[in-house]
Amino acid sequence: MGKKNLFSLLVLGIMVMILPLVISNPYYLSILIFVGIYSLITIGLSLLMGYAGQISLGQAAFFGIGAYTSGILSTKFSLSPWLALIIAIFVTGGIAFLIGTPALRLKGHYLAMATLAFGQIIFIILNEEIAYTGGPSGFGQIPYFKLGNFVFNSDFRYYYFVWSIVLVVLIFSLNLIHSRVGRALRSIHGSEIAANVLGVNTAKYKIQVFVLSAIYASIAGTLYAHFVTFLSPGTFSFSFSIALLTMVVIGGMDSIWGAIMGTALLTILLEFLRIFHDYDILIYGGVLLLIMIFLPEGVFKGLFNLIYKGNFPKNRLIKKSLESRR
Amino acid sequence: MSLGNQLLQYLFTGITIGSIYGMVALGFNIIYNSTGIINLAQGEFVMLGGMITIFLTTVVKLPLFLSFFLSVLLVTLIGAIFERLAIHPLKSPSVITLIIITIAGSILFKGGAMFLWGKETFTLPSFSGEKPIFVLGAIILPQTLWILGIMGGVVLLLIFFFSFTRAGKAMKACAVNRRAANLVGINVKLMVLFSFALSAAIGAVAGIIITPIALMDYDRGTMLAIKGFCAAVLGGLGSNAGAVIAGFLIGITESLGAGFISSGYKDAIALVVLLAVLFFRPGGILGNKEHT
Amino acid sequence: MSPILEVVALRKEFGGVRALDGVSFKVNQHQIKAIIGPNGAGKTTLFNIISGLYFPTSGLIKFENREITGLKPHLITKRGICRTFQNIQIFKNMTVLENVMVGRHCRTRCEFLSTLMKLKRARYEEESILAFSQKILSFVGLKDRAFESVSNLTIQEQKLLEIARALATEPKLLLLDEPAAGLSIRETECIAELISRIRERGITILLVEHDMNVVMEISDEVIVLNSGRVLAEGAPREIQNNKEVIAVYLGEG
Amino acid sequence: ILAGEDKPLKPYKVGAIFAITGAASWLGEPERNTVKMIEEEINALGGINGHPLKVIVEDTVGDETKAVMAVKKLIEKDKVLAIVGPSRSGTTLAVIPIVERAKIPLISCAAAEAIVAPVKPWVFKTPQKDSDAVVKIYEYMNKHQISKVAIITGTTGFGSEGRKQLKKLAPEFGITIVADETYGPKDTDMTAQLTRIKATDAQAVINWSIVPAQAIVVKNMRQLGMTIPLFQSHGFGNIKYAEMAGEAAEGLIFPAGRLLAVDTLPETHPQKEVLTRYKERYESKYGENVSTFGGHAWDALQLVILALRAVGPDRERIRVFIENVKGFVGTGGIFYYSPEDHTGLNKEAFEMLTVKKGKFVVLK
Amino acid sequence: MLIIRNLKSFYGYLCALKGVSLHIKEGEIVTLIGANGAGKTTLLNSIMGLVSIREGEILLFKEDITKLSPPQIIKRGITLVPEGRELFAPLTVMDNLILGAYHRYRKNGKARIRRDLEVIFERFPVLKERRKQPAITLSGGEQQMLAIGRALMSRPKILLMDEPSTGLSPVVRREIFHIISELHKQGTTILLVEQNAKAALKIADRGYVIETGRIVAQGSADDLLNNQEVKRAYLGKEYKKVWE
Ligand SMILES: Nc1ncnc2c1ncn2[C@@H]1O[C@H](COP(=O)(O)OP(=O)(O)OP(=O)(O)O)[C@@H](O)[C@H]1O
Ligand SMILES: Nc1ncnc2c1ncn2[C@@H]1O[C@H](COP(=O)(O)OP(=O)(O)OP(=O)(O)O)[C@@H](O)[C@H]1O
Ligand SMILES: [Mg+2]
Ligand SMILES: [Mg+2]
Repeated sequence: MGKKNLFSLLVLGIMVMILPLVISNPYYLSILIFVGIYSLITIGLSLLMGYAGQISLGQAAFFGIGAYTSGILSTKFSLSPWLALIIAIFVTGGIAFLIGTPALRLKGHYLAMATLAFGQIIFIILNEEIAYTGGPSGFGQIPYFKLGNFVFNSDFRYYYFVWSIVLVVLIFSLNLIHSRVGRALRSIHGSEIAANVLGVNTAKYKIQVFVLSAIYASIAGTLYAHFVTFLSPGTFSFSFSIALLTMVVIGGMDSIWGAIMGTALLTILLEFLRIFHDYDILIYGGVLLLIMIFLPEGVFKGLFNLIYKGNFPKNRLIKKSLESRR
Repeated sequence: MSLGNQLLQYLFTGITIGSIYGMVALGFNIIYNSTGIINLAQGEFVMLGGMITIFLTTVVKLPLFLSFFLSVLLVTLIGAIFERLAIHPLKSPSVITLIIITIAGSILFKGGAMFLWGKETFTLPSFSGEKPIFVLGAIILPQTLWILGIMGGVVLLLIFFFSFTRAGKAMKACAVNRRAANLVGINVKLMVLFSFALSAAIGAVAGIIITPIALMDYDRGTMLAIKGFCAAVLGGLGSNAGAVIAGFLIGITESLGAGFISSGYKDAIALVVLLAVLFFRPGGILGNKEHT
Repeated sequence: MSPILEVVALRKEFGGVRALDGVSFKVNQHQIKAIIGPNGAGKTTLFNIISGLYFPTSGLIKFENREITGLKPHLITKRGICRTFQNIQIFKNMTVLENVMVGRHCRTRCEFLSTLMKLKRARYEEESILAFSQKILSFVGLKDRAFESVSNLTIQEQKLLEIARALATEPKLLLLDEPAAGLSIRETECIAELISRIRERGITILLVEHDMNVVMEISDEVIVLNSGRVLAEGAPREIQNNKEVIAVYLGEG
Repeated sequence: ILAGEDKPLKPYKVGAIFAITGAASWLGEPERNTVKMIEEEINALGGINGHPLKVIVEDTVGDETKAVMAVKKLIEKDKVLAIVGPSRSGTTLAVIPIVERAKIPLISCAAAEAIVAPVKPWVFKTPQKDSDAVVKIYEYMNKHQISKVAIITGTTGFGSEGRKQLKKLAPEFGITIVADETYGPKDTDMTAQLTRIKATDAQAVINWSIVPAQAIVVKNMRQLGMTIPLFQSHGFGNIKYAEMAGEAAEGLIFPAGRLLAVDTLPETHPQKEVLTRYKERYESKYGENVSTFGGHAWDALQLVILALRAVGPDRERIRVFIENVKGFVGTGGIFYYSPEDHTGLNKEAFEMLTVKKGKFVVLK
Repeated sequence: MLIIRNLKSFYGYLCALKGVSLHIKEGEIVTLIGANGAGKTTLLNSIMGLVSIREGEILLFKEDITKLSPPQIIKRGITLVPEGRELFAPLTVMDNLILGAYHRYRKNGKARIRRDLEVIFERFPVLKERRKQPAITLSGGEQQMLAIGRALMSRPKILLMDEPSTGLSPVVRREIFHIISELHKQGTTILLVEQNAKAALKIADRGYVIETGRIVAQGSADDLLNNQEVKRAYLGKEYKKVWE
């Protein structure tokens, strides 16, 4: 991790710490909680898409598997949410491994289709297995997380809980991308054949990062389940997968920071658009369109480019070295 | 009802549903063939086709025949305008950027339709009556025959266009390598415009002919798009014959699944079949393997 | 000297096209062996099979007396064979240095968990990767471009980068597919000189090249392929004067 | 002149969350229209005890997460006194923990029994119970010697709750379910399921769903030449569905509130006046047919207004007031709430209706 | 025929051409010599309208074509054999060639194009053999032949060739130079970029030397061949002249 990332982490950490003191309204806090939960998924998705170059249209399903597994275990089998969290991670990871092994041999749109199909199948199972999932009407009364006598039942407490997990996951992920494994992932994106010939077991890494992103989504799912305390399949539909994808792309695919920014932007935008009532859908679509037309590399890079007038810091460096060469 | 009759009925039902999927898939293919992207607003073109025709027949009170053509024309225009405003201005867009743009487009179309026509579900009268035709104890609707006929025509035209005409090949060339297409004198931007218009037109036709069977509302596009995408991919992206075959395959699997296994899991059964096919033929039924 | 690589009766068919039709040869340790032949003779296909990208229709390949036929590419690299590509395949989404660092992948071990948590081991390893890669970059002469994005490289530099990246895997046998294609005479000289220097480090080289100046200057032995068969094999001088080779490949000067 | 005199009193804020857009918008739209209409009328008449009524409407898009956010906003930002809605059972169940914790009265417009069973102090609902609708149908079947039925239900919250009740209550009425089929809310053809039903010896079909796709079942059944009677749920309560099904809808039977057949109701019926008034105002204001769903919102908001008028802006007292409402005449029926019953209606709220010449009429 | 004045081209912020002026007369072969990254490809791409031009103008028969799009430029008779081949990878060899003549159909009709196709197949018999194979499955050299063939299919008045002999075997390379001089005889004007500067200068009438985006020398081919500077920088040390 470079200095820049450390600095950004520090800024984010401090912001996370003091935000609730500035805006203590639980409504706003819960928006930020959702930003945190979704960020977990989009960080994973950005590793998968931006770094390893593999698309997934089924991420909502892993989110759902995580949520339902821990929800069901803690409600119907009275397991501690902590234990449920761990089991959910293993269940989701296992399923991701099973589906990823054949699916990741596919490329491009075919992979997109396979993950979409998987997502739909999970969605249908959530709807049909009424005995466990409550079917389309869902089930509630999921317990809160507890540490001794300390119950995470207020927005204030849950906010810090969620965001500390986000920060940990973020640090992990930053470590990962600046490592041997991270480079291997990016090399797959660059040229799968070349990566293979240079000794990268591409099949293995594709599956591993797929599983990792699924696990992130699973953690997010568990956090969701024990926050909202009610689950029904609608939350985990195809359109949510698409929304996640949009967040990642809007933020800027090839940056984890972008993923968080995109998530925050879209989640907050959607809440903010409430004031426009029915028009929100038009405005949302319009904003999305404009961002993509004018900042096709995502807001993260796009804003930098605007500020530095087309000289993204990295490019400036290059320019300097070019000029010295000439 | 004997098992044989039932089986036949499931088959007919499958063909009816499948032809709808196939029709949507054709629209996907056209834009894919010229840009290499999946236009996620394709479902909305279908929806617009249906809704505009409903509007023209019930509010403006035009005859069905006239409404049909007028609405195809309008949707074609919408497709072209969408391309001009949202796709055209981009300098060197990446595939994923384009896909998100089509998502944004689909949200806008959906929102627009909601404002224009509200949230209710509408229908159209069947083109030639609703009296079912009995074949060996199973029924088939006259509207299904319309769908099959029109789809057959469209597929033949498309196959002819893409395999045998120069413009068709040029369109494919644009998706393969924009730069090279430019270099041999193909006006890529025009081709892309044309492909959006064409696929909007085909989407609209699909929307109009399925409305009497499937009903139509502003929110119908997404589901149709997913099913159409399934068919397009299963058939092998870019292959029109493949799209139709895959559409039927999915439709028939769904209806057999509903008939013999479980109606709740019918979609899942079809999707499992789809996955199985993809895992064994990574390029779809009629697609050639993506070369590296 | 014992052969480091042995290819026995290798055949490869694509549908109806027979790209390789019973090719056998040996490569000795520390040799530079050149493979020449008309376009479409099967040279690249041969490389693709040795490096594990294609599966041969029949025949076998032995490396250091162990069979490697049909092994996955990354395992073959681990054994000590690496290659460059005729159509340059660099990672466009990375800097020059990072490209080379990927090459260290097969000689390092830290996996997901240790890198995720940035254990001490991972940090050590990362430093060693960095040091080694920089060494390689200065060896090929790209040191001062280490932090640039690869899209700013000229074709020559891209070719050097590919070689550097392959060297980072510490190969015993290096396969070079047309390293001088698209280079000017001057640059070709540089590459030729680089190849000799690589050999001096004790690395065996199998070279496909159409530039006869290079081939004749630096190679110890030449094999000529023609429509998937070995047409001739021998010292450069002999090949130069071989009637058949002149007819199908060199042409009358 | 006193300065404060024409300054209006502080408005009473009431929240409303409906699925105004999204897949369930045919529920949320009339509900929203209805509460907006009531707000206007009440304020035109001088408000509640001089306080203007402010209804803050939020859209859930039929989605649980959005519903949770909307409720939080209403409670924490807008500080409303009570909430009417949500439209769907799922979203209602999702927001219950929040209103229970925040101690805000919630009067849901969704049908599922799970909302009020077990009773939660702060949660009420206005639609009739699913089980009462099932009872109504089964009683009718008993009367007409139908004992073998096929059920076909939609895979939404409403459909699957209905399916649960249909299966649960069948033995009580000596009814066997010989086929149990489902369909998705966006399905385009149900002949496969119906073919399977046709192959059984079912004497009637019950189609339980709330989405427009239920009209396709009606059509497909007639196309397949099935002549056994078709029963629908109270989710059929929108004349549009009958229009979509066209001729095929003739003669089908379903339980519903009296709103849909108000014209055929005798003058003496206690609900007649309320129903006529609501129907006329709604239809003249919005130019579209009333549906029972808008009626649920009417009942919910009127209850809150009644409470506000009686006890003023105090959440706990509003709750207690509603819990003790007796004989409130609404569009859905005459409500009798109690601490044990937060639905307030029983099966008498239903009439059996049928479709005759494209119109809903009370079945005699 | 083609006049370029003070051309400046950019890749984003990077100025790749810093004011290039040159001209080509009808029926000439002009060659462009320069080190890697000097801007040769950029110049050819700028002529074709593939690179954004910031300043300067390109005149073809006195018509300003600076702002035209590639298809419009091709219609005016300029074609490029691009660096890196730029084939339509999954399309067949046949389709690639037919698309090469894309803009001529309306003018020339199918029969003419059929005939041209035969001419190409005669020149490169491998392509005929492989005509139903997807371009991506060709060997490197075969692909290069296809790229040249595709360009020839458009029957250009001015042919821009960017390193046409890359990756070709010595025999075929000689064939390419043969084709170039043949085209020349038929009246085609050619702008040739070749790494093998000596070979290029041998068939060219005139040459330009380009260095980091600027023209630094120009003259007749013979002059340049004998210019000490050029010799030292681009023609390399004297290889034993066995292979040339
Ligand atoms: N995937 C494939 N499918 C079909 N044919 C192929 C495939 N790959 C290669 N070929 C054919 O095999 C033959 C050998 O190709 P190869 O690339 O090995 O030639 P090469 O000797 O490297 O030629 P060059 O010097 O031009 O690079 C060619 O004729 C080519 O058309
Ligand atoms: N797409 C691009 N983006 C950014 N810079 C580029 C791009 N293409 C070329 N350049 C830069 O422009 C300059 C000129 O490149 P150009 O390709 O025109 O050189 P060339 O003379 O054709 O070299 P070569 O002999 O390698 O083909 C180089 O410094 C190169 O790095
Ligand atoms: Mg080769
Ligand atoms: Mg060049």
